[in-house]
Amino acid sequence: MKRLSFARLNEFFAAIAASNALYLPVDNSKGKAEYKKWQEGTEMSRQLNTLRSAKDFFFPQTENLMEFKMDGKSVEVIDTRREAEDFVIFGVRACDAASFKILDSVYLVDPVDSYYKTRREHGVVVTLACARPAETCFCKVFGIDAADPAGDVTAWETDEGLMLRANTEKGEKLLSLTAALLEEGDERAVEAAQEKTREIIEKLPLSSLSTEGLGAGKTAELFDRPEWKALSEACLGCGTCTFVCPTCQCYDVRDFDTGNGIKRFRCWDSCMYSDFTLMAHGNSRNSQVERFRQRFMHKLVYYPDRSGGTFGCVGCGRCLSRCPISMNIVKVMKTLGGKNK
Amino acid sequence: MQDVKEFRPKIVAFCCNWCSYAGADLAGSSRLSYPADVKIIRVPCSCRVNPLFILRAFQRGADGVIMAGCHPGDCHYTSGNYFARRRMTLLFSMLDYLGIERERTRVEWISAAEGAKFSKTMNEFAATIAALGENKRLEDLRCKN
Amino acid sequence: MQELMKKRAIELLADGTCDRVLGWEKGDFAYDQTPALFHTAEELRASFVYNGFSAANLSKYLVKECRAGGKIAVFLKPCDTYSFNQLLAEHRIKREMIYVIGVACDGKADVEKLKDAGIDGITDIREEGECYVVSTIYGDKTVKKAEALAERCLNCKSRKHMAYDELIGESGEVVPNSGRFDMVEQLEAMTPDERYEFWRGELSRCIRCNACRNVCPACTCEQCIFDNPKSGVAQKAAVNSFEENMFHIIRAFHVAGRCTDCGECSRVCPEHIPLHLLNRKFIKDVNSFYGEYQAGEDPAARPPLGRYEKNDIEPGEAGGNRA
Amino acid sequence: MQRIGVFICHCGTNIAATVDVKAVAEALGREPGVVFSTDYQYMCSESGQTLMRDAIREHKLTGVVVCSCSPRMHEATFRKAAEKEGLNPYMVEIANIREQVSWIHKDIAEATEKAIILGRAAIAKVHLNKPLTAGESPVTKRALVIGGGIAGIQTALDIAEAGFEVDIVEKEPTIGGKMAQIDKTFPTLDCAACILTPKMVDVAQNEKIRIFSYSEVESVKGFVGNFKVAIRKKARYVDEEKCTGCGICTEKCPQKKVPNAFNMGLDTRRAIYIPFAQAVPKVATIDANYCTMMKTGKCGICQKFCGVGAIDYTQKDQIVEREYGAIVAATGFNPMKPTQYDELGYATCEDVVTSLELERLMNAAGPTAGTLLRPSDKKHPHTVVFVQCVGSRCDAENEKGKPYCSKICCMYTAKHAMLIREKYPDTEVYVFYIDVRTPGKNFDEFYRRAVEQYGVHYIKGQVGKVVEENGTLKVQASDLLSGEQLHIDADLVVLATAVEPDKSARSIATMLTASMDTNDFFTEAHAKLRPVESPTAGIFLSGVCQGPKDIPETVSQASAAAAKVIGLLAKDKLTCNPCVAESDEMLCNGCSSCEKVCPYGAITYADKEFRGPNRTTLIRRVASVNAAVCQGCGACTVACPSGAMDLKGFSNRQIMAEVDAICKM
Repeated sequence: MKRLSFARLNEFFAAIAASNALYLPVDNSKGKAEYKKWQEGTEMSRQLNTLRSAKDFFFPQTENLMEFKMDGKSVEVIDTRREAEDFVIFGVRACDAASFKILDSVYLVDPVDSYYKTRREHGVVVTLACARPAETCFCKVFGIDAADPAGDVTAWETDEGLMLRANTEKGEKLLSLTAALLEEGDERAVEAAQEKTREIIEKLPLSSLSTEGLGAGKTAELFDRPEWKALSEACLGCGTCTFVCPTCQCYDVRDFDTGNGIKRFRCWDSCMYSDFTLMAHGNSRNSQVERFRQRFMHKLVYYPDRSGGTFGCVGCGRCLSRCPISMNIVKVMKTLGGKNK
Repeated sequence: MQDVKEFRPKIVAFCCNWCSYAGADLAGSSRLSYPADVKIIRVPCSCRVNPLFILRAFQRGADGVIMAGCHPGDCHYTSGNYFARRRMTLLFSMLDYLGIERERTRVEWISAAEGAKFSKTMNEFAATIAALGENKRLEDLRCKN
Repeated sequence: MQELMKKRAIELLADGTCDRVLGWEKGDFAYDQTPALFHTAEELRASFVYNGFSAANLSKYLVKECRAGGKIAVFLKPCDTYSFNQLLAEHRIKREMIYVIGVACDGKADVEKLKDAGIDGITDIREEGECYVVSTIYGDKTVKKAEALAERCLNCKSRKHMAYDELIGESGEVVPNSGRFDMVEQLEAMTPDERYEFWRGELSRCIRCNACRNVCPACTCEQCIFDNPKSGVAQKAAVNSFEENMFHIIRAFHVAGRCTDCGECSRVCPEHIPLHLLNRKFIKDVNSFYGEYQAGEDPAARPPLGRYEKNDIEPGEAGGNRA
Repeated sequence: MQRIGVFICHCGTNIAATVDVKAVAEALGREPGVVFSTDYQYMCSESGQTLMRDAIREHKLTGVVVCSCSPRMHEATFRKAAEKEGLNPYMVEIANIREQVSWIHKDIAEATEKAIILGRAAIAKVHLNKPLTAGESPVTKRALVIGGGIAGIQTALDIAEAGFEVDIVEKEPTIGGKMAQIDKTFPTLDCAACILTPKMVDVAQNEKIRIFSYSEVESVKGFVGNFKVAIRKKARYVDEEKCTGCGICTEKCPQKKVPNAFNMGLDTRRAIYIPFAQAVPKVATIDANYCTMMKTGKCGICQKFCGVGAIDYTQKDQIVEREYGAIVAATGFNPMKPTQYDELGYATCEDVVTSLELERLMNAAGPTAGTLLRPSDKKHPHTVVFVQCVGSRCDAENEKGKPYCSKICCMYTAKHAMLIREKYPDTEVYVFYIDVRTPGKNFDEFYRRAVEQYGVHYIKGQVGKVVEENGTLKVQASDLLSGEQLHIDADLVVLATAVEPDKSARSIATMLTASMDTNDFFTEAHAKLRPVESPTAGIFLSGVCQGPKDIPETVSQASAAAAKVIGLLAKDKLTCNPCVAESDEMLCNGCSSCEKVCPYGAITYADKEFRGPNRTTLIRRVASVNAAVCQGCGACTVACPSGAMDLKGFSNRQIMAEVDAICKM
């Protein structure tokens, strides 16, 4: 356990930024936190969490895959990948840190997604334990401890300063870069901070949410439940929930014809969109109720089916505060889950 | 040392078939020149010009877009240019509001008899765009390499 | 108010005026209400809600509901009735299938304002006179309603219902000087460079979630051109600044003269982009170029882009650098 | 993928001198989809067309791009050639590399580059072209002539002669127009009435011709072959069917103080009147502005005296809807009122008159029964001064007058001068002119007779001032040849005022969607080759509404217009423009945005059943376009937010493909 006095936080960031691109949550013009590249003078946001999740670092909304150049009647294929930069993300919360595991389980298994893998390899995640979780938080429901997040390095804001613990080799390496600024820290300060956080979590209205009746093996029971219709009735079919979600991982591959050639890129897709999984024969999910069901079944049943019971949701609460019509996974769980009735 | 290439603007001119395109023909047969940077697209009427086409042109690398139609009152289809005028008025005002240079877009009414006006307008417009320089604010970098 | 509405809805279901009621359903924290269809008195009693957080404009749902048949009762706030009229004018909904209950509105609250003021851990919100009493896990907090008022309600254009079959609460008046164009004017007063910077700053945050479009009562296209690969302009993501501009310019243009300024686009934008400032620019321009026009005021009125005057302003005379 | 053939025309040296045609052919030959690319000296020639046809056959072309002159010139030629080879004509596109390239650019490299880019744009468009089939629309075998002057009369008679129905709409109570007011005609000096009124009678008696007198065109809808016109029959308060034209009412009417418009206000008539003895139709009309009965409800004398009960004070304007295949504008002219020329004294001196007023003063049916008496004291004038070009041939900056020559004034002034000298040899006649213009058969001879035989004083010069002093008009003028200032004491001054199109022409042009020039004369489709057609299909031009003309010219143009109309009406069906709007019902919202901008009412809506998701059906309101009515302007395509409405031949995709090709690096 290392300790960094808050007074030296800036030096700490500077030391990291010297050899890495350092990203951390910063308040934007609307007072909402978003990840920005650190530079001298950048102030870290005091918000609980960023508006968009940290998945963007490994799985950006759009990325170029390759290009085709056309000259008259000939076509040339160009690999557009460039050497990736080393980067550090500071201030990732437990929920987003947990989401990386879910993304890894999709993109790092065979066939490995090389674009994702490269980014993962070059990225170091420094998590920050939550001090004051919000009413929309329900990570506890999925066994995530907001007071003890994963990541290459875990940090706690304590009365004695910022406490840092390296969890991986990458994490050790990062802390060694800043060794000059760090002192040995006292575990007890961390425990005290964790104690406080956990007390708050106990009081949060959604901490008691139950997953009973949901999870692996429940497809048959849940798929045809009549409640889907009422739940999805108000859904606008926008992609907000999926785009702010740290675990949504679907993408679409598109070609952009520049007139001189094709740029093939991928971009996030949303199962809420009417053209999601559109195939030559048409669409397999024609109505919003089907698309809506797909999203929540995926998070609550299909993913657990394939991952030994782990849910595809990390309880970050972003969809709760961002959905234009306030329909969300919690309402779905409460309606369909056994114990929440 | 890299040689500095002279900036040659790309200009798209949407011309209605009945008046302005004929005006361009008259400019041609009268040998009234205007810069080769101006390329004409023939449309039946100015009311055929969709704001999408104008943005598309900017996206694809145009530095200026001009729409030319029959004089108000002289539309071959009675009212097409009146509707076009409202559409373009609003669109151009919006582009301006977004901080996109006002001078990059223009509407002119040029009749079939106004070859000289066609040539003059295109010369002026090309000069304006050349002075403004490259379109940066509505560019799509993907189309530029 | 809520109880009156509930009672009336139950009556309307019972007397066969409608077979379902479109209203708001309560959520977990008082502020997270979901538009919902209520088919029975039990459903209404259990979860119907109407208060300062019943923000959603329900009119757009009527497009879908009219296709489903039957008879629908709907609660519409004054600004929602403008959208309703506009949908009627464009034949997107059928008047005879809808029973409109106009409900009074004195402005809706935006929970983000409470949160920005540092109130967190919200478990419930109650209205007490001119205040909201916010229960949090850290204890109760009292906030003046005015301080929590949503951005769009600060410049409310009208408290008057443009259409209804019956009213609950009173219908107010059109607000003469709503100040809703103040920000547009401020932007117009900037230099083009400043305006460009402003809009880049805003639009660059767009994640193309389509919430603005999908919530918009004027955006009811069977298929949006941006979703239609055959249109040649389909976009799935805001890949770069051009596409951000393109999407929002064209969307604003497509609703120009049709947008009732209900403000839903800005309300739902997860990135808090002030999209209403695009629509208001068109509204302001239409007013100043072609005479006052309020979409949704009169379903029989001819829209500004569907008519013309011989001496209309020339494109070259509009816009320009005002700074 | 299309198989496209590209043909670069040299146009002799018109193109080839400035554009490296070989380089263009070579560059375009490398474009995707292009399977054949060549250049040729004259693509429009028979052998050029054969070259294209051979290539279509040999290379199995599905699309053709011709880089040549303006499509307005030869698009039809190349499309026809392609059609002969079995290729849909709408698979042919033209890149205009003559008017837009070779004729305006000097630098060969620059011109060649631009020609290649325009060629690429055309190729990009052809890739998206679809074969189009033109529909047909029937032709209503009836023509409308707007205006019943000599132009309208002649056109109507000729059309009727060919066996087609014709309606004449005349805004005055009688046909006849300006010619009916003229006394004698130059250069033959026969009496206008003697040659006009038999034609008016012919019109009245022709079964194929229907006259709507005292009527105006209210609205015009439709398109060539299928116009729907609403005609407003203004209330004349006299039943046309019953009135026999006996004239008793016009004698008994107690209201005698109405300025007589037919006599240019030089005398008065009654409130109920027949403009002149030979009026057609010979039916009385009540001038509601003066009729005592209409104004006060007290009188009713005409009704009392009318033997057939034709008087109807309650008559209302009536709208008659008629269908036509062709419309002829024959709206004529008016002499300008020279009130704005203070120096010429028209507004202040009674004895300063216009030429048309002089016609009435010399006419046997006029206010003075044919004896030339001046208006002020009804005395015979002994010195008459004619002023030419009043309001004609003015500088562009001169807002008082017209820039054009009114063409007829020189001749009618010679006529007036000659007639006065012949009838009243004791009268001195002066003519002040800028130039004397006499091109026309027997015109110059006529003018010389006035000078040489009749001793008219022609003075090249301008009249500076006319003032009245004790019954004499003091005329101050300059003789440009001698450089002297002249002072003439005249008894009568006659102003040859400019001819200007009738005021009603502007609104009629708008209704007809026919274009006008800045002087409000109708524009012809081609100044030389199509002088009697308007650029709008189905609209023809007859008489002075197209430009100043004398009577023989008007009559020949009237007959020419009739010939064009007959050519149109002789067809049973017209081929429609296949480039019309089309609505994709799957995308249509039924919102009516398109309908509101359609000038032709071509869009209608219907509720249709569609397949919804998961075996459901739903009913949606969708637009459909009447292809025969649509003229292909494309206004609807932009009004449509969903992109459901598109224009064949100029589709969104096609235009954007052109944009892309032009803007490409």
